[in-house]
Amino acid sequence: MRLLEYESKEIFKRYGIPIPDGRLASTKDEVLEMAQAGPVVLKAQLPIGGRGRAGLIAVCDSAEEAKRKSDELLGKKVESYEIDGLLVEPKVDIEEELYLSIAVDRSNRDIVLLASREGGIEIEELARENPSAINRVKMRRELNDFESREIASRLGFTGKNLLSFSSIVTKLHAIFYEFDCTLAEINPLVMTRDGFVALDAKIELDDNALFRHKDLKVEKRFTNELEEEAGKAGLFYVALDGDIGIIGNGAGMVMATLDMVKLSGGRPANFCDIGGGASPERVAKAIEIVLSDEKVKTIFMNIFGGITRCDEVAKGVTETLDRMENELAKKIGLVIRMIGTKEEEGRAILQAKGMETIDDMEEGAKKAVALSRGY
Amino acid sequence: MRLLEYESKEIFKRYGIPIPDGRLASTKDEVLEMAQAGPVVLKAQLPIGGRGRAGLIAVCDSAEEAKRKSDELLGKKVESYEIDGLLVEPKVDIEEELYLSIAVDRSNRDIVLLASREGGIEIEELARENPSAINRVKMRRELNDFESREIASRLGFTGKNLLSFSSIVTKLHAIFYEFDCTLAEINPLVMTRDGFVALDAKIELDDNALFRHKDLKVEKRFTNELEEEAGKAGLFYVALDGDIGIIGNGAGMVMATLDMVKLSGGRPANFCDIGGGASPERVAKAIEIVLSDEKVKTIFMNIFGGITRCDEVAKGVTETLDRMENELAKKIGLVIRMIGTKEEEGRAILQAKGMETIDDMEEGAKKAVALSRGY
Amino acid sequence: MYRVLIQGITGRQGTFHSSKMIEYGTEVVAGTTPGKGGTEVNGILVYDTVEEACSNHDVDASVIFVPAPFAKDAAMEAISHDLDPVVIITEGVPVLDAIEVVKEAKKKGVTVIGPNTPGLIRPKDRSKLGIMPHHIFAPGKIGIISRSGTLTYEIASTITKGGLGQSTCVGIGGDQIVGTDFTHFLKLFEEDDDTEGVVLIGEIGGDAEERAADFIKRGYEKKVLAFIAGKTAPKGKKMGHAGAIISGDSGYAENKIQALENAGVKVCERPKELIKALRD
Amino acid sequence: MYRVLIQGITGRQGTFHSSKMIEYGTEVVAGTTPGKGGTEVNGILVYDTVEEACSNHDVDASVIFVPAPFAKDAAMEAISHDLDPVVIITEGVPVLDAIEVVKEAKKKGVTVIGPNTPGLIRPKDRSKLGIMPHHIFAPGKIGIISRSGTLTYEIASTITKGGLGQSTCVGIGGDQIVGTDFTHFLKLFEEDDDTEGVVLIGEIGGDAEERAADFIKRGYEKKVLAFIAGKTAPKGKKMGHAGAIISGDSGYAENKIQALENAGVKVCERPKELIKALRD
Repeated sequence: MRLLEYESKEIFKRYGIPIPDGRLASTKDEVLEMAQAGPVVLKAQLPIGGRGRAGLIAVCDSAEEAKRKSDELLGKKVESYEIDGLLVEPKVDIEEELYLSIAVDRSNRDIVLLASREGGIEIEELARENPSAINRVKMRRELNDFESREIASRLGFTGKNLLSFSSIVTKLHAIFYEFDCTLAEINPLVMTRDGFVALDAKIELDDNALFRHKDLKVEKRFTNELEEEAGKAGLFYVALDGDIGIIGNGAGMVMATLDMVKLSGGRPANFCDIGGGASPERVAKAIEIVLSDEKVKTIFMNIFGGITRCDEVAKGVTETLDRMENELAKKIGLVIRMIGTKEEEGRAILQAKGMETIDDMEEGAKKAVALSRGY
Repeated sequence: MRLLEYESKEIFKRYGIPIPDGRLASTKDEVLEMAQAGPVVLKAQLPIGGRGRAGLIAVCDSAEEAKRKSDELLGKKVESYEIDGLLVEPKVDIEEELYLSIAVDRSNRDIVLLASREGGIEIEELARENPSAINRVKMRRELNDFESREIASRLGFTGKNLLSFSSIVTKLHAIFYEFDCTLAEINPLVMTRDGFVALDAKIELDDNALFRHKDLKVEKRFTNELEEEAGKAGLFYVALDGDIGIIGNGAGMVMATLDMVKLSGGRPANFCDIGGGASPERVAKAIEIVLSDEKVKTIFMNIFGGITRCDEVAKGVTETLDRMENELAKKIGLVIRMIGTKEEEGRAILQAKGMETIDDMEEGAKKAVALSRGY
Repeated sequence: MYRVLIQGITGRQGTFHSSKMIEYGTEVVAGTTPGKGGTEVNGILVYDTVEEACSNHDVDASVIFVPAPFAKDAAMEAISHDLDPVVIITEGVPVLDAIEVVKEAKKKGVTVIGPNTPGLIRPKDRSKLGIMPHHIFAPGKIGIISRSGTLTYEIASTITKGGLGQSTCVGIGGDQIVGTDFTHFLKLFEEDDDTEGVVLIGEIGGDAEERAADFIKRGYEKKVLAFIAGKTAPKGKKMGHAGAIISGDSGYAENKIQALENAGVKVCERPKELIKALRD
Repeated sequence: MYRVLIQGITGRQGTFHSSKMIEYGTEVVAGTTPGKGGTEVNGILVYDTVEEACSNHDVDASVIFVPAPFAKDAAMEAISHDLDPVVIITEGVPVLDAIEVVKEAKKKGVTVIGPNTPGLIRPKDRSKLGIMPHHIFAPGKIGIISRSGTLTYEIASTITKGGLGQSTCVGIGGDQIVGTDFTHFLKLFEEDDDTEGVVLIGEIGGDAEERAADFIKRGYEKKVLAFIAGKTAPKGKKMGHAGAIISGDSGYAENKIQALENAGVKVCERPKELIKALRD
C-alpha cells in the first residue's frame, strides 16, 4: 500500500529526515495563505507516480498563480481518484538532485539500497540509461553507521555533507524496517545551500504486515470503490476496460481465463478471484460486484473445484438469480465452466434452474465471447 | 549498576511479566494501609543480595506484625545503606519456585539464559549442588518465539504453562537487550494457582551503556558517599578497612600496591585510582578523599608516570599541603613512590617543600607500613 | 517417502488438510501447535514444539498451516531442526519475514517451498505435502513447477485426462519472495529418472521465468514446455497473487514468453496444447 | 612491521598518541574521522572512512581511539575491511557492544585486542599500536601478556632495568569482555623465535588466568611466569577495571594463583622476583 506523499513526509520528519516546511491544504484559502510568503509548489496528494508529467505538480511564483492552479487541481479527477488535498511547500533552490531508496529486491530475495547522484528521473529510466551511476548495497536489519558513511563516501561526499547524507541513509533504513516497507524512496533528494532536503517521499507498506503497525492507523487502500467492496468481501477484484465479466477461483486460473477470453477474441471487463473454498455468499457477492460495472453484459465463470466446492458455487449463483428475480438470466449472458469437487451436485443445482455448465475452459471462453457479441 | 527490586519490577510490569500487586512504602502508615487487606511481605529496598538471610524481608501475617516489622526495618542501617523504602506485597501462595535469568557469560564472551525448576536458592549454590538442574541457552539479540517455547518445554511445561513461561522468557530477553543489562534475574519465579509470578526481580545495568538510556533517569549509584564523590571527580575509590591510604595510577597498579602493602605487613584503607593523565586538581581531590577516612594516618602514593606526568602529580600534592597549611605533613605520614614521565621535575617540586620520593615500589610499601606503626 | 510433520495441525486448515494428506497416503507422523501438546488430531499426536516432535518421531519434512503473523516463527523452528523441505502453505506472510526465512534456510541448506504454495505432490508414492485436490493427479512422467494453485490443477488435470500422468508437481508459491524458484526444481527434475518432461506454469511479475530460461539455454537434457498466465494483465496491479504484478519494466508476460522461446521452450497458449506437445 | 591506521585520529587522544607512535618509529599510514576527510594530523592524511583509507594506502592494522559510544561502529568498520589486529584503546565500551564486536571478529578471523587496552608494542621493530610510554621498553626475549596498563609498565620497566628486554608486550584489556585472552598470545609466543619466556600479568575477575593455566598444563614449551594483582580485593567490588571484580565464586586471586602453580607456573609476589626467575 502506498502512502500519500504528505504521510510519508510526516514519517520522515519524525525520524529526522529534512523535508520542506510544507502544509497540507484542502481549500484554496489554505493554499493562498501559504503562497503569501513567497513562491510555492503545489503537489496533488494521490498515490500515483509520474505526477510531474501529468501536470499534478505546479510551481507557483505568485499568489495569483497559486490561486489559479489550486482552482484547477482541487477536485480534479485523475484515474479513479479525486484530488482532495494539495501539499503546499515553499519553492526550494536546488543545487543538485539525488536519488535514494531502499526496496525489496525480488530477484535476489533481499533488500537493496539504491543511491545515485543522478536524481529526479525514474530509477528504471536511470537503470537503462546510466546503470553505472547507481550504487547498489545489500541491506540487513542491522545497519552499522559506517556502512551509511561508506555509501555517502562512494557517492563522493565528504565533510559535513558526508555526515548529513549518511545520517539520512541511517534514518531511511530505520523507517524501512520499522514500518515493514516494501519501498522507501526519496526522489529527488536535493542539495540546497542549507543542506539536503527530501523533496519527494514515497513509502510503500507491505499490506501483509499492517497487523504489526496498528499505530499507523492506516487501512488497506483501494484504487476504486469496487475493488474496496470486493476486498472487504474476501474477493480480489481488478477493473479492466472490456465487456466480459470474469469470475474464477485462484489468481493464476483467473489470469489464464482472461488470457483465454482475449485469445478467443473477447475483452475482459475485470479480474475477479473468489479464492479457495468460497461460500455461496462470496460467490453471490462476486456476481453482484462484477455486474455493477455497467459495461458488463456477459459473465464467464470459470471454476476448478479443489477446496472450492462446485455445489457451493452453484448455490451462490442460483441465490443471486433468485434475488434478482431471474432478471439476471434475461439481461445477462452467463457462461459457467465448472469441474472438480462436487461437480455433479453443482450441475444438478444449476440445471434445476435451467442452466447448463461447460467442462472445457476454452469452449467456455468462446461461448462467452460469442454471447458478448450478441450471437 | 543494580536497580532496586521495585524499580526492576516496574520494568517487568511495563513489559508484561506478572509481578505481585505491591506498593513502595516509605512510612509505617503506608505499610499498615496495605496490611489491612491481608498478610503481606515487607522487603527492604537495598541494592544488595541475601536480604532474606539478613532479615531484611519479613512475612507479616497480621497488621500488628507489619507494624512491628516496619518499625524495625525503616531507617535501619545496613552496610553503608539506610533503609528508606519497603516494598509491600500481598503474601503469595507458592506451588513451585523456579529460577530464570539472562546474564553476561564472561568466559564465553556471550549472553546466556539460565533456567531451572529449582528456584529460590542462589544460582551459584545450585550450580555447585545440582548443575544438571540448570538449563543453559546462548542468547542472541534476536530471539524467535519458538526458542522461548523450547526452553519452557525442556523444563517440562506444556499447555497453558508452556505458553506463559515462554512469554516470560521472551519478555525478559527483550528487557535484557533493550536496557543493556548485564543481568536480568527472576529468583524465585513462582508458580501459583493463578499462574507464574516474579516474586523477586534483579536487574543490573551496564554502567557504560547508560548513555543509551537517558529515559531511564537513573544515575550511576555508589555504595557510599566517598565513592560517589570520587566518581564525580574522575577517581575510582573503594573503601576497605585498614589504615594505610593508597593512591596510585592505573587499576592493576593500585591493586598491586594494595597487595604489596599487605605483603609488607600493613592494612590498606582503600583503593584509589587517579587514572591516566591526572591533573594536579584530581590528585589533590584524591588526597582529600582518602584523608576523609578517619582511620587513615598514612598515605602511600604509588605513581608510574606514563601518560601521567610526575610534575603534575607533585603539584597536586604540594597544593594540597599548602591548602592544609602543612598540617597534613605534621599529622599524616605521606610516602611517595614516583618514577617515569617528568620524574625529575616532580621530584624537584616536592623537594622544594621538603619531601622526598622513593624509586622502588616495595621499599615505598615498607616505609608506609613502618610509618603506620609509628616507627 | 517423506515422513511429515504438520505445524499448526489443530487449526481449521491444518486439521482439514492433514486428514486429506493421510487419506491420500502421506506418512504424517506428528503435528505441533504451541499450547496444545498432548492432544490428538486425525489420530496424529500433537506436540508443543518441533523439538519434542522430532525427539519422539523420525521426521523429515514439515508442512506449515499456521496463520501469517506466526508463519516466520514456525518456519524458523522447522529450519532449526533441519526439516527439509519446509512447505509454507500460509498466504499473506510479510515480505521481510519471508526474506529472513529464506536467508536462514539458505544458511542451513534447507529447501523452503512457498510461502503461498499449494505444496508438493508425488502421485507414484501417494505422498502429498500440501493442499492439492489429489484425485486429479495420476502417476506418470511429467514434472510440473508452478507459481499458481488452481492453474496447476487445471493443467495437471488436463495432463491426467490426456492419458499422461505426473512424476512430481510442486508450487513454488505466489508471493514476491519465495524459497525456491523454477531453476531449483528444473535441476532436480533433470536428475530424476521418473521425469521425462517438465511443464513450467508461470505468470506475470518478477523474473523467475527469465532466470529459468537462462538456465535452460545453457543446456537442459529434458523437454520443457511452459504456460504463462497474465498476458492481459495491466501494469502496476496485483493480480490476486502478491507476486503477480508488473512493476516498472519488469514482469511482463511477453518478456517471459520471449525469453523462454529463445531458450527453445515451447510456450503453449492453451492447456490442451500441452498434451500434444508433450506427446511429440 | 604493521602498517597502521588510526581511527579517531583527530580527537585529543588520537592526535597525541599517534604522534607518540610515529615518534617511536611505528609506520602510521593513515587516519580516519568521519566528517574530517581531507585534513591532516601529524602529517598523516585523514579520511572519512576506512574504505577510503584502505584504497589509498596499504593498511594492515587499526588502532581505535574513538569515544566509547562509537567504538563498536569503528571496530566493525575495521573488521569489515579485514584489518588485523584491531586494537581498541577506548575505555567504557558497553558490554553488549563488545560482545558483538568479538563475535564479528571471530566470524571474520580477525584478532581484536581490547577494549580498554594499552595496546601492543614490539621494541625490536620500534612498532607500537597503543599508548604505552615506550621509553621504558627495550628489545629482548621476554613476552608480556597483561590485563593491566600501568602494572605492565611497572613490570616491563623492572625487566628493562634488570637488563632483560621484551620481544612483544600486549595488553588484552581490562574489561569484562575483550577480544583475546592469555591463551591466544601464549600460542603466538610459543611459535615466536624472538621470545624465550613469557610473563602473564593477571588480576582478579573472570577466569582468563585459569584457562591459561589449563592451556599451559597441556604442555607449553617456554618458561611462563605470572604476577596476579588483587589478592587484597574484596568480593563484589569493581577494582578500577570493569573486569576486575570477584563475583559469586569466581575471580579470586587465590584460585588463579593456585591454578597457575598447578600448571607449573611460578607466580611472583614482587615484580623484582620476576627478574631472578627469568634469569634462572
